[in-house]
Amino acid sequence: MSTQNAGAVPAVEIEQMDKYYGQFQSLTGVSLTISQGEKIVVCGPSGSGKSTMIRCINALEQHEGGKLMVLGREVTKDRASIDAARKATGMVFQSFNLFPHMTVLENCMIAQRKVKGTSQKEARDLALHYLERVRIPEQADKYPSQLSGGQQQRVAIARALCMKPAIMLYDEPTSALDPEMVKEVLDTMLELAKEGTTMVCVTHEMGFARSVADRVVFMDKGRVVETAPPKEFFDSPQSERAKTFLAQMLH
Amino acid sequence: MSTQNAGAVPAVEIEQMDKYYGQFQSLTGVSLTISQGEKIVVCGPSGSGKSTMIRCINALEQHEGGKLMVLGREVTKDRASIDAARKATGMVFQSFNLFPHMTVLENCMIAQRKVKGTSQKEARDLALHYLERVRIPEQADKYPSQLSGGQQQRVAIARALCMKPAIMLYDEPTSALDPEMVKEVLDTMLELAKEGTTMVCVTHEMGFARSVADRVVFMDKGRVVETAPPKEFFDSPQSERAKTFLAQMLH
Amino acid sequence: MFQQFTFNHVLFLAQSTLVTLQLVGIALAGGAVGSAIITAMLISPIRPIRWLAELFVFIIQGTPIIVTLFMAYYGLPMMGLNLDQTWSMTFAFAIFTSAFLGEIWRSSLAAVPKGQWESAHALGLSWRTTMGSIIVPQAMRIAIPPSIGFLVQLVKGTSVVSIIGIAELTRAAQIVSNATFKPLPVFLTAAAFYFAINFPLTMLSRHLERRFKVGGMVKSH
Amino acid sequence: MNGLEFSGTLSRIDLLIAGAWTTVWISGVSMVLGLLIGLACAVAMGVNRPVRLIVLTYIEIIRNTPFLVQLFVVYFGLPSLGIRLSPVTSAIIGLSIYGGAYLAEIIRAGIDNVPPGPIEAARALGMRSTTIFGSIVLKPALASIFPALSGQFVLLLQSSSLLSAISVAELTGAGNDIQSLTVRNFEAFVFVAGFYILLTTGFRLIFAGIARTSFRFKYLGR
Amino acid sequence: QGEASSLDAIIAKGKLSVCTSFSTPPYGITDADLKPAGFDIAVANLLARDLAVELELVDVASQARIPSLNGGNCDVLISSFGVTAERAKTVWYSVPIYVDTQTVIAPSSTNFSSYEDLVGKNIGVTRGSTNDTLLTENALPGTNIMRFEDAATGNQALFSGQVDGLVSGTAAAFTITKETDQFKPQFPMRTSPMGVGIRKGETDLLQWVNTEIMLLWNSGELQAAQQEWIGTVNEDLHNYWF
Ligand SMILES: Nc1ncnc2c1ncn2[C@@H]1O[C@H](COP(=O)(O)OP(=O)(O)OP(=O)(O)O)[C@@H](O)[C@H]1O
Ligand SMILES: Nc1ncnc2c1ncn2[C@@H]1O[C@H](COP(=O)(O)OP(=O)(O)OP(=O)(O)O)[C@@H](O)[C@H]1O
Ligand SMILES: [Mg+2]
Ligand SMILES: [Mg+2]
Repeated sequence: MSTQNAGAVPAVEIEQMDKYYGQFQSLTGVSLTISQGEKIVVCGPSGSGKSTMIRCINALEQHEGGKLMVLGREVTKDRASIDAARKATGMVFQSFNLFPHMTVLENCMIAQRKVKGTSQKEARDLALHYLERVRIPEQADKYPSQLSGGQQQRVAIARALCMKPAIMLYDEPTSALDPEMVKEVLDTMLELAKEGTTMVCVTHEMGFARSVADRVVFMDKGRVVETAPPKEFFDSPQSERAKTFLAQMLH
Repeated sequence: MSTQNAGAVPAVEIEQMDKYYGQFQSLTGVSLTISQGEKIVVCGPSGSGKSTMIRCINALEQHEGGKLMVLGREVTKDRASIDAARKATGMVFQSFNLFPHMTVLENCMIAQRKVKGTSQKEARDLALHYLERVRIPEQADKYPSQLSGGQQQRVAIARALCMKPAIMLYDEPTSALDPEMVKEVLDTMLELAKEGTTMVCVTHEMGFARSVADRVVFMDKGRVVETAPPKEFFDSPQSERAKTFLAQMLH
Repeated sequence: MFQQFTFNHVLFLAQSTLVTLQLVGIALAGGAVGSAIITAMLISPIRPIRWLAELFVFIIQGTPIIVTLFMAYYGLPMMGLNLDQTWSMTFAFAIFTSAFLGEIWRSSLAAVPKGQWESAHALGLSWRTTMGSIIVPQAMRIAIPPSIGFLVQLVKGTSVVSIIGIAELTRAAQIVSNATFKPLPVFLTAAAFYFAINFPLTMLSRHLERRFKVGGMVKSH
Repeated sequence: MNGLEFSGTLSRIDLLIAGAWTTVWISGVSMVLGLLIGLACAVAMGVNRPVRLIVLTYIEIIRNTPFLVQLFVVYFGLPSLGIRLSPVTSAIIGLSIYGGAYLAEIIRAGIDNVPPGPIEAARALGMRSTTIFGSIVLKPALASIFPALSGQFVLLLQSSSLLSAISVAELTGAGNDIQSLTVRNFEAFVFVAGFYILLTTGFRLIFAGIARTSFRFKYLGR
Repeated sequence: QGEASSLDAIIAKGKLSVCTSFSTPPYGITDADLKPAGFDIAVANLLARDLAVELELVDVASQARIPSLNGGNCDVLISSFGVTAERAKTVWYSVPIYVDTQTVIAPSSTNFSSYEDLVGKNIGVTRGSTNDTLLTENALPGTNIMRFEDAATGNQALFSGQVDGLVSGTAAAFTITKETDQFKPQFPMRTSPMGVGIRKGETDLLQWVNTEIMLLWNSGELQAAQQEWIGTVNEDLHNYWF
């Protein structure tokens, strides 16, 4: 079922993936292989397909052409393959998407309980463990609306971590935050990144990309235009599009 | 009625101004004098009172203590003084606030017609003139919802300009825009700034502040903490609060 | 036994449908004036006036229409107003309409974003211009779907006057049912007539609601 | 009939209280049943087109015809099909079916209004659609429509005033009894109106209380 | 209730306005052509004829009768209007035009011979009618009194089997029993005179109506109307006159 390379299976393998929204082609022939433990930062102009790609990896969207493999298992329309992809990945959204009617703790427990059938106590312990990891154990009994944006995003990260995914996907996790909160979330992510989980992060925080990423993937108009280590990408981008994009990013 | 200095009257003179929302004191002893033609950038953390100050200048809010003079005339609860302040100032909001049921042209004409009693033709000509100045004359007959955010904000600027205010007030005019639209609005403002109208702009676009502002006003907790030319402010902020704020802004 | 439920009876029901429509028309005419006044009172800057209107809305919305009806019916003559049956009904419905539409219109005005007021003020527009050129035109679009929705309620609401014997549709159905002793077909026919009036209104209101919600208010030009 | 004369009505206040109680319990039971019908319909609307069409037909027929006529159909019409129900049973069935149609629409709107974000997050966490509906969608949906629900309940309470037409001794019927006993019509109905306003206000308060305890998350904003 | 004679006013405007009911057989119903008909309407016609004015009929429900009259919606009330002491405080009555015998009408298969037989049964009445008062006062505990808004609704309840019996005048019972043998009157409960309702203080109108009733009796037209619509004639009607 999987085209396994010698040694470790790649975390994600994308081959010539296409994705349409109705008539509109949102991804065109995207290919990208992400090794386990690798940290990828995805950037590119608005509408270039960054979110679409990351959502395909999580099987929130179904791709139409090409091939997508997560941890060596192909993601198809098949329910089991979708479940497997979701189990392997944790997703953190730009707008947090916490469950508003549950406390922070319940947010972190619900999927463990309902998907994995973990016992109440175990789920609770694990949730508290990860809340500590994102440094907000004291907020456990609050509701999301009582937290700052930065805190909410950290809960979202903890919630994803509780499912112990092999791959963490972040879709612009800091862009909905006020400047002062961005830092606390980036710090959290940086710390997690050090530990070796695979990470794919859509972000325009160039400082973060420089200090964390193994590779930067630059997308435009549904294609991967450039893939390079951050230093190379920022200092000498190859494509014209990346050059103008970077020029604008830094005003 | 006005404490006129020798030479030109200051555009705005604020002395020990206080403002309360119910129990909450939103401005405390704010003093600031803005000369005619000066460009001021106001920055500071969220909730520091930036919007409140600018709204007081426009008489959208009434201050409770101290003194506020616009073009040498004191702004009080008196209807006439409020009208005078509004006539002297043009306001551009973060969220555009265009009139959705009117075309771009009508948006720019309504106040001229109803407040100044300008003739249809003259109002139209002036509106088109300013729409050209913000480089969207071709959008004149569209409705706001048919425009991009950046275009909408430029219409809002043109609408304010049509009243030929002596002072333009901007409240985070780019923060509701996506990155690529920010640039077009900032460029427009920059061009206008060159012409000598007085400008007070709340913004966190530090590049803009550096290249345009005569002075940067830094606020915190309802007070003006620091006022300095941009170079001085960015390179060697005096107050601790400004230092940490800037550190965070630039990660 | 008894009379058959004939086409004649159906015609009679159709005629009574006209009476129902007449009731609705008159109630609406009276109610429109009343609602305008109540709306104005509800947004008045003078508190006692606002309170008065709020109290009115509170009482009328808190009381079943049939009770309002009885109160008008029994109470008006006591106040020396000798209206005939139809007019006292109209009066009750005008009151009912004023309270509901007044509240719908008030909330439509309130639904216009605050930013619209602010930018109008910032441009120096007077209260009247702001209201007339900026707020009301936007509020009207918001108000149309719920107003039509209310109209449906009103059409149905008129059925309660059958209880005091005005020969509108429901009363007519009772009369026919009593002459023929065939309640089921008679009431189903009456229901069909109501449905024929209301269904197009409901569809229209839904259509408008969807259009104003999804398309934003402006694209519809 | 000059001057107001409340003593006759006052001395029969127990009739009004009994009527009010009937109004309250019948409305209460019907509201619960109506909620179940509404919920079932709201869910059914999402199933497929034919089911959706059936549910919409039910909703439109009920919403576009007067409750009184529906009530007559149930009470006087059904016996000709061999189904004979007591006034109270007819009342509860009629009210539930009537309320259910409105509640279906409201609940559907509530479900549709749940922001897609949390649902996506739940999917990303691997939850199945039934779990998502039960654990993620339902509560916020109910919370967001709670004002509409409480408004609908008040309307249901008011619609119950027509039940006296089929001899249910509810509040309006009690008012009618009193007015025919005392021949002081206006006075009797001043009291009836007062009772309704009391009931309405009381229910609104109770609903607000339920909302505050069950949907605490909604009231904790920063 | 002005000083001016209401009788003169009626004659002056050339129209007699009568509150009645179109859904209370046999007093007021609609015929096959949907025209108002019935005993009350026949009497109304006679009054208008002898006043030489046009007749206007206003359909009012049972419980709305007194308010309609006192509210000025009509000049007189002819609507199976039973005489009670309570009502007589608010309106004036003419001399009776018919004396009904109240009874329980029930399916022919049943046999009610006293109030005791009604215990445990659903018995319908028109809310606020004299039937209502009668049953409320005499029913034994355990009788389930069901009050409907008007005769129409009550009849429907009887016909759809929603009640076991309906308190009604023999007159009303006659309308039903002449059409079908499914129902029959059970035991007589009380006699109940019915009059024409007139607003208090309108002496001249009352006087005229009383006189007219006497004349109609004398000419036999009242009896004819009774015979036509109610199927019996009240031979002893004048015993109730005052
Ligand atoms: N549900 C959808 N239906 C139709 N088109 C869509 C949908 N989602 C995304 N698109 C389109 O697909 C393209 C790629 O969208 P995507 O959200 O992946 O871009 P992005 O790179 O994440 O942009 P951004 O930086 O603005 O988030 C865009 O042109 C967008 O308009
Ligand atoms: N209408 C209001 N009622 C009560 N408090 C208010 C109101 N408007 C503003 N405030 C409070 O006044 C303080 C200053 O608000 P202001 O909007 O001026 O801040 P700001 O500096 O513009 O912040 P931001 O950068 O978030 O726009 C804040 O604490 C705010 O909560
Ligand atoms: Mg995106
Ligand atoms: Mg602000």
